[in-house]
Amino acid sequence: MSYQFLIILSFVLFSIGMIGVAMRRNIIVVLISLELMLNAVNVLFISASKYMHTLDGQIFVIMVITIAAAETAIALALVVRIFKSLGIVKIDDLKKLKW
Amino acid sequence: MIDNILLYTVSVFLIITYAYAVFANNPVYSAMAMGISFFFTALLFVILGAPFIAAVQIIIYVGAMLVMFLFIIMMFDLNKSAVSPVRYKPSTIISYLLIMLILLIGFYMARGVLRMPEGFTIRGFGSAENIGFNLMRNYLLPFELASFVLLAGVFGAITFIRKGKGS
Amino acid sequence: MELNIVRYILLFPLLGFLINGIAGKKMSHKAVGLVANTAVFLSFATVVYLFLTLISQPENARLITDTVYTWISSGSLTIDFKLMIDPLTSVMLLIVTGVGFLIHIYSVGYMHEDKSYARYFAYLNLFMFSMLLLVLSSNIILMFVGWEGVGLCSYLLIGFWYEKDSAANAGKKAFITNRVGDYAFLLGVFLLASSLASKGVLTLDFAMMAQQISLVPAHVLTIVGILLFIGATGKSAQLPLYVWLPDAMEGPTPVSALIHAATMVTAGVYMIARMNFLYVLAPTALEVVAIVGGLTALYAATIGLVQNDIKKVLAYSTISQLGYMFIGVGVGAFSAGIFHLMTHAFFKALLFLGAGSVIHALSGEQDIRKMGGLKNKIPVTHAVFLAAALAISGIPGLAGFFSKDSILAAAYASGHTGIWLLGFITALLTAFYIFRLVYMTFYGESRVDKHTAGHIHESPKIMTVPLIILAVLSVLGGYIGVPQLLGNLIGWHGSDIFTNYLAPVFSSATGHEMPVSTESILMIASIAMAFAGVFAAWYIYLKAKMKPAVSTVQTLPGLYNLLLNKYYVDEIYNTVIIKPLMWISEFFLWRFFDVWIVDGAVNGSAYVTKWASTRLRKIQTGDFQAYVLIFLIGVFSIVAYFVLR
Amino acid sequence: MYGNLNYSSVIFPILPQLIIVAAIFMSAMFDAFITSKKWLVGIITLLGLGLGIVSSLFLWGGKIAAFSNMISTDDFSLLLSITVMIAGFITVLVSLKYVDDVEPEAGHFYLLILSSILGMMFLVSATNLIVLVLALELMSLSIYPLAGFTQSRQISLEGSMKYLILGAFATAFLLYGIALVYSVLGTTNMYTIAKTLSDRPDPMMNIIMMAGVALILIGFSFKVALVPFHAWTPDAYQGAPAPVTGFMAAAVKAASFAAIIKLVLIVFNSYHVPVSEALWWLSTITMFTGNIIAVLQKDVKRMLAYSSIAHAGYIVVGLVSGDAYGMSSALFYLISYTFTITGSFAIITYLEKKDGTGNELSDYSGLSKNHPVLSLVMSVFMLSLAGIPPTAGFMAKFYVFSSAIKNGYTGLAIFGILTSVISLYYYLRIVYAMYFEEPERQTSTSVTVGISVGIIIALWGVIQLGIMPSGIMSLTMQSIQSLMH
Amino acid sequence: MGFKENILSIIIFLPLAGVLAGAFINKDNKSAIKWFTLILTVLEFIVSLFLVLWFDSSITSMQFVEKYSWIPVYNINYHIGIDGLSLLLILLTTFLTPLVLLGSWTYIKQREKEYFLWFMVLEAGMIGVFASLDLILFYVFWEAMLIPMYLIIGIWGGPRRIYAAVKFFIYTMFGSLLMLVAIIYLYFAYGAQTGTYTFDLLKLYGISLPLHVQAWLFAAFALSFAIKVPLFPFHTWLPDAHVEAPTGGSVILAGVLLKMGTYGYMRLAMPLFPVAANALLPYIALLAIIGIIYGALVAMMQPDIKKLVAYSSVSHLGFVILGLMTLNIQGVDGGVLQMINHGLSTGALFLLVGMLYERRHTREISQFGGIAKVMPVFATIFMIVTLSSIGLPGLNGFIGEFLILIGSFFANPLYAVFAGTGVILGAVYMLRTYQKVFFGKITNEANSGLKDLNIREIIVMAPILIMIVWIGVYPKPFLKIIHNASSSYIQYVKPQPSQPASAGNILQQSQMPEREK
Repeated sequence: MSYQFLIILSFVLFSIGMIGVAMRRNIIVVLISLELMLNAVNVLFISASKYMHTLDGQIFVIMVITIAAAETAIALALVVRIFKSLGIVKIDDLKKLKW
Repeated sequence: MIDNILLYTVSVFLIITYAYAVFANNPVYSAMAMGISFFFTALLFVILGAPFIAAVQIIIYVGAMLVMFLFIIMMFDLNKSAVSPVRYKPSTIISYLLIMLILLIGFYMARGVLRMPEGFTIRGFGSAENIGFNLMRNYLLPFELASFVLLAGVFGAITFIRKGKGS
Repeated sequence: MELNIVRYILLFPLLGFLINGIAGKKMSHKAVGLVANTAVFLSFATVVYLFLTLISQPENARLITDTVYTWISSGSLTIDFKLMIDPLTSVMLLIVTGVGFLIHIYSVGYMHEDKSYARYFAYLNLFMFSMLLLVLSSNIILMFVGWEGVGLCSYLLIGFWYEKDSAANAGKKAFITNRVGDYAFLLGVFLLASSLASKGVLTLDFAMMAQQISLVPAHVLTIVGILLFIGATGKSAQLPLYVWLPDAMEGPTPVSALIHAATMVTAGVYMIARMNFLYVLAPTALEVVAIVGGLTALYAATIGLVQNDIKKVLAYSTISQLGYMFIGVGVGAFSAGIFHLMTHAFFKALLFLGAGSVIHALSGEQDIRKMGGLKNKIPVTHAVFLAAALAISGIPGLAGFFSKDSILAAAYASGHTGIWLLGFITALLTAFYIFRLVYMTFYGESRVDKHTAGHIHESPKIMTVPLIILAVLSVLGGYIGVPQLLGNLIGWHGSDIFTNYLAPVFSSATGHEMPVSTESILMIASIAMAFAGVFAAWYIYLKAKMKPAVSTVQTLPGLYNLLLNKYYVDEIYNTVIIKPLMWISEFFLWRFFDVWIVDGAVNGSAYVTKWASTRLRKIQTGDFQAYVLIFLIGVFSIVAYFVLR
Repeated sequence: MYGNLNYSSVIFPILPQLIIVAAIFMSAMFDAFITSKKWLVGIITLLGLGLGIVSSLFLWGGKIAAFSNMISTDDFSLLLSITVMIAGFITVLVSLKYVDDVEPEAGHFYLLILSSILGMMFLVSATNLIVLVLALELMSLSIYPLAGFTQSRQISLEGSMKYLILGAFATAFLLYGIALVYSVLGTTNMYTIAKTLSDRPDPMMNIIMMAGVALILIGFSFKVALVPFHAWTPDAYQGAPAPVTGFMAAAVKAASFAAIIKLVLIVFNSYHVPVSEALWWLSTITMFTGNIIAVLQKDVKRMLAYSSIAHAGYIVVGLVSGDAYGMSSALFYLISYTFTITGSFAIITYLEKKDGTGNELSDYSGLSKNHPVLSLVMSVFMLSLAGIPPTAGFMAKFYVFSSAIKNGYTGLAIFGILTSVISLYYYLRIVYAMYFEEPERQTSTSVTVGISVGIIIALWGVIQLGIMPSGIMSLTMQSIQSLMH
Repeated sequence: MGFKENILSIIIFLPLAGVLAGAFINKDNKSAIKWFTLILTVLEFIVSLFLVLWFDSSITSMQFVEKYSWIPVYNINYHIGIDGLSLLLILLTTFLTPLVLLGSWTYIKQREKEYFLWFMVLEAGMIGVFASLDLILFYVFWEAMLIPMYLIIGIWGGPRRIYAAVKFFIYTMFGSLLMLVAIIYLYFAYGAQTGTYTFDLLKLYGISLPLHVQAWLFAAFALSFAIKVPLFPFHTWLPDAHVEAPTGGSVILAGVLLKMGTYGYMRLAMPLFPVAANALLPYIALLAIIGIIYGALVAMMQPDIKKLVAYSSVSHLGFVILGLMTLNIQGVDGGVLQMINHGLSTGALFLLVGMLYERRHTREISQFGGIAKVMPVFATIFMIVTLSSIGLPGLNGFIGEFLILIGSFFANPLYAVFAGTGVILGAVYMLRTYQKVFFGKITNEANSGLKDLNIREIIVMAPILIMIVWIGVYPKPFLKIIHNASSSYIQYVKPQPSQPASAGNILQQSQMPEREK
């Protein structure tokens, strides 16, 4: 197995997540895509730590997971709030603020 | 050898699940796909010699987040409301193209990587003990900070969930 | 010799001006008149005193100076407020203060029912002040102060009855026309100053300049001379800047007498006489002066032939007489010029005042076609007017004869035959138009309309006395300058007192001699001319009841109208200069250039900014995907920049 | 085995942070027990912040690395901690009444403020990328809810949502960048990274490395809202409650810029050529876009959002020049901007109505009739933003542009000057709305103590920095020095 | 710290202190505010007279110098001091301000308190500009002073006041910001050259830079000042500002603010970059001459009196700049003196126009006619001021114009030839206006009832008239004060006599010795 492959892999994954964020309308799916992006980052960290023989990567992954968790918590809460008070689930329906 | 085969298969599945998660029409499916992709990621971690992280991955992501997502989706059955998942309008097209470009650059980058160190696993490198030990010593501060991040998350969630006088 | 009392000549009129100007409204007419006249009289007295002290000096030391203070001092340029009296000055002083005083007295009567009486006398005193400053000043800039000061006063006095638009316009015209002249004058001064400065001496003082003038190259002097003379044409109403003087008759008649006949308009002549040291070194410039003078003399005389407004006739006659003076100085006979200046001051002032008296008698009528037969109704006026008329038309024995003759003689002697011819013809015309005036005004049957005819009355003493005095002067004034030729007849050597008196001032000027025979022939010729003119006038306007005149008009109306409309010069100036200038200023410079270019550039940039803003803010569509797109563009470009550089 | 931690060496360096932590717990408890009158919680917060400021002053002058080089407490970190704490202080003062009006029983507002400040303080003192990221997230995750705090308003939620998702997106990029860097160098300690990079004979132009640097730069450019990563700013600023907007504009910017300064000056010093070139472009685009779009804004908060974008551009001008001088100028700019913007938003808070309206320019017309003093102060802030002497804004611009000119970026300076002429227009727009136009509405309510105290502090800062900037200038210089060795 | 040592600072900060004190006066107690400000400004004027008392016109260096460290990081100092030029301009400021306040006594109907206080702020700012010898200090005052003017135009101005105010502010700011860049550049250039970094004007005079650099820096300064002056193509803000501003505003604007531009040329732009200055000098002179003629011609056709006076300012300021460009003692003296003259006569004109406006509430020339009948005193004063502004000998205008013209003739005869026409045109437009307004019969009924000037207005005008006559009759003391300033200016700017000797040069050397003494 080669380092390059892993990097490319993580990159592909990251890009797929990116596409999701760029193109999905459903807020939930956008959030999912964000999670996927972070996960891609994790992949890179782990493989790097394997090849660099330093533990920072793995620790970093823990932190990233934590962050992801917290983020998702807030995001989902906000989604709920928006759905309840505005009935909006498509992100591009939020167009009150412009120019 | 086994490792390699395993790695490649895992990565293939990973990509597939990712793609499905992103492009599935129904949010529920996307969520499920995400969960599966997390499983594969965990597997990958194990291969890459980070068993503890793999465990954490399963516990937190699948155990917490996936459930959370599904819960939300089910609760407000958002899946109904997602009519046309992808919008084909100029901006989207352009972003497609852009992303493709970025991908190209990515491969270019990867090709450009020179003199890569050979990977090998030290025993117990990614073991719970080792990591735990380090968390308590060198990484004490990040560890504590992480707790505060979660705290902030809690505050944030409260902010939005509680009955504001607006609703 | 340094005498501090010289400044009092200026001080008294100034005080008079201030008193009447500030407190005049509160004071009674009597008081006002008293203040003004005393002021002028006091300065007249001072002048006389100084004149006596001056002539008590030996010939070559006849100079009184009085340095009051340093006025401007910038770098090496220092201009003192310094007054000086030399023979030339003293003559001018006597004329100005003397005639001025008489006219002041006359005005007391003439203006007595005018409501802004105080203002009138304030202005008059201010004029005296400025004129005296002009004459007394020992450097050209101080002279310029007086020069502009009299211009201001003439502006104020012409527009004295400012409620008449014509008056206001005339005043403005006078001031602006003079400004044009002054512009050239100043340029001349600058050129002189800088060319002296480049020789290392920066001075504008007459005496100093007279010493250093030889340093300056001749061609420069010529230009300077011409520029200064243009200034003179403005002030002394010569071609082409004479246009303001006829209109100036809008002012009260005494003003016309004082300013536009006796004193101010002669400033140009005085200036050239004062600068003689320069002009003798610039013969070309003198040439120009003489030619312009000659042309003006003839030109104005021709117009004078047909005018019907009594004051207009006199105005044109003034212009033409000034032309004579310029001929005089132009041919280098400065003293002759000044001599004519003096005599002219007497008889022209007299003519104007007389005209004033006539107008006064006819309660404001100025058109000579509505006069006639006034001889017996206002005898005194008639008498003095006649005297003046004889004097101006150069009848032997009267002032005008001597001065005019000496000018013509000098012109011929200096070889300017053409100019002599101009003057010669003008003499005829002068005699003609002035007697046309006399006959149409005083003789023949009355054409006065009835209701004015009722109360025609002789002017009061206060007006007639000055007239008489002036009459005496214009009759006898000439005898201080009897040509040597005539002096020899009675064996009176140095008969030409005037010239000898002025000789030290004009030392640089070179007189021309000519055989006695020629001179006497010329003299007889001009006498003949004068009589011819008088006779022609008598025949046409009295004997033949102007039938010939009428028939001439009918035969060549074009010429008549041309003359009547003063060769349409005003109209030409108007259409060629004034109108286009206004049009350009308003429609090109202001409404187009200023609004669209200068202002447009600034406002335009503001509009561009706003436009850019409206366009650019459109990228902020509230759409989330668009934001992501922008973000990704940024990511792509920066990563690409880093990676591919 | 875990016993031999030297506590003093643990507690001392993070004393201010610890005080804030304590404050968080205290106010959390108060919040739990007090049902109404939440402003009492605010008082606790103020106390905590005050103590924090004092303690950081007490720590001034040293340079202590702690937690196995996870953070280092030096003048740089302390100066910025004080700055953000002052910003927080003013914000809390301003929102005392506001919160009770708009969202009663919402005491955790103060908790969020505090936790975000905690995040910022760690952000400015972090010497390890892990800490950096965590602190950044702590800050952001507390700001997102604040931005959407007034849930009664749709725009508030919307702004918050956009901010959150884009923020997370940016974070992903940042993390990926860090991961790339890590994957090449194998360490996350800043100084180690700097050392390894500078030890290379050739400044290593490895493509992955470059991409990593670029992505990290992008991650932070998003936080400080440089064009084209600014898209969230107007929406979030307009949607957020007024005090929070001020806080975002002041503190978040300051902290994130501190991080950028650290990265540019220390970590990626070997890359300063490409970095400063990139920053050159970013700053020009940012100054231009921000000012141009702001010209036509009618909503004051949105206008100031764009203006804050533009100001980010001006600060970057300081970074472009890349030397200590430029960095300290950027710092000075940050400090002066903090005072100015918090002050302005204090006034905006006062004028904002409960339903979130009252931010239109028309609401400001004729203000000087009813509130002469208030409008005078507002004009002072506006002039300071426009950079007119004798205000802090002028000195800041002067400092920044002089640094640019010193390093030969005269063109950039001239461009900045020209854009600031444009900016003059819309700042004056507010001034003449207040002075030249006739009042449309009567704001009879009197200014509360909290707001007035906040305004006074801000005003003091603006005038002080405008007239006697020398002290702060030397402080910034000193702190940059302390960062460099 | 003593009165004499710190007199300049006292003069600068006295009004500000007054503002602080005045801020506590109740804004409804109008008379108290008016009297307070009036007395304070008069006091200010009296204090400034001490400057004249203690001013030593025999020494070339700056006087009343005060220097305290201000921003040591940059070596920026609170460094103030004056020479003859500054002295006269400061006096002009302190002289006009009380008159303006008295002049606006009853004209300001709303928000009196702010108005009168802002004027004192303005005064302080202007004096600061004229006194400061440190570039940054100068710049700070230079811009700080814009704000009060902006407000004065914007709050108490006419119908299009906002447009005018914004235009005034932004346009001026545009120029001065470029100047700021130049200042900073200069700072570093000097530092790189000599090793000492300083904004000290007197030190910076010594700097020698390559021509192209000088040209750019000079351009920046020149542009900024050209906008302020305003020089020909940059005058667009002036008519708007003048027309819209309240009377007091216009007076100060014309009287003092415009002088800051000319002052800038004389104190900063020219001496700092002599080489570039000499290279570009003919073009500036050209602009000045165009301005003279253009301003006069455009003024001639204006229907609005204020606008007319505004354009006439363009013309007059052209004279001033031309004088400064002659680089010989006469021209420069004239230029400086003309600054004062213009301040007096145009200031007076604006005051008078204001008085007329207060009575008729219109400035359309066509609305008037025959005023002289009902308002004789007013007409007289107006006439005197008019004459002074068209440069009639015996009044102040002449001295300045004469010196400028003769100086420019020495420098280059063509200058004088073209500029001289301005003298004619000046007479044309002023007299036309005067005639239309005052002469003729009263056609418009509204004019028949006009009241003549009341005692307050006469008191306002009297000092100005006295000055007008004084300078006209006995300008020597003023020229004496100016002399050293202008000669040292020439020394800085003039290329040392290597190039062919012109008349100017000789004047220069011929009066060198008297500068030594």
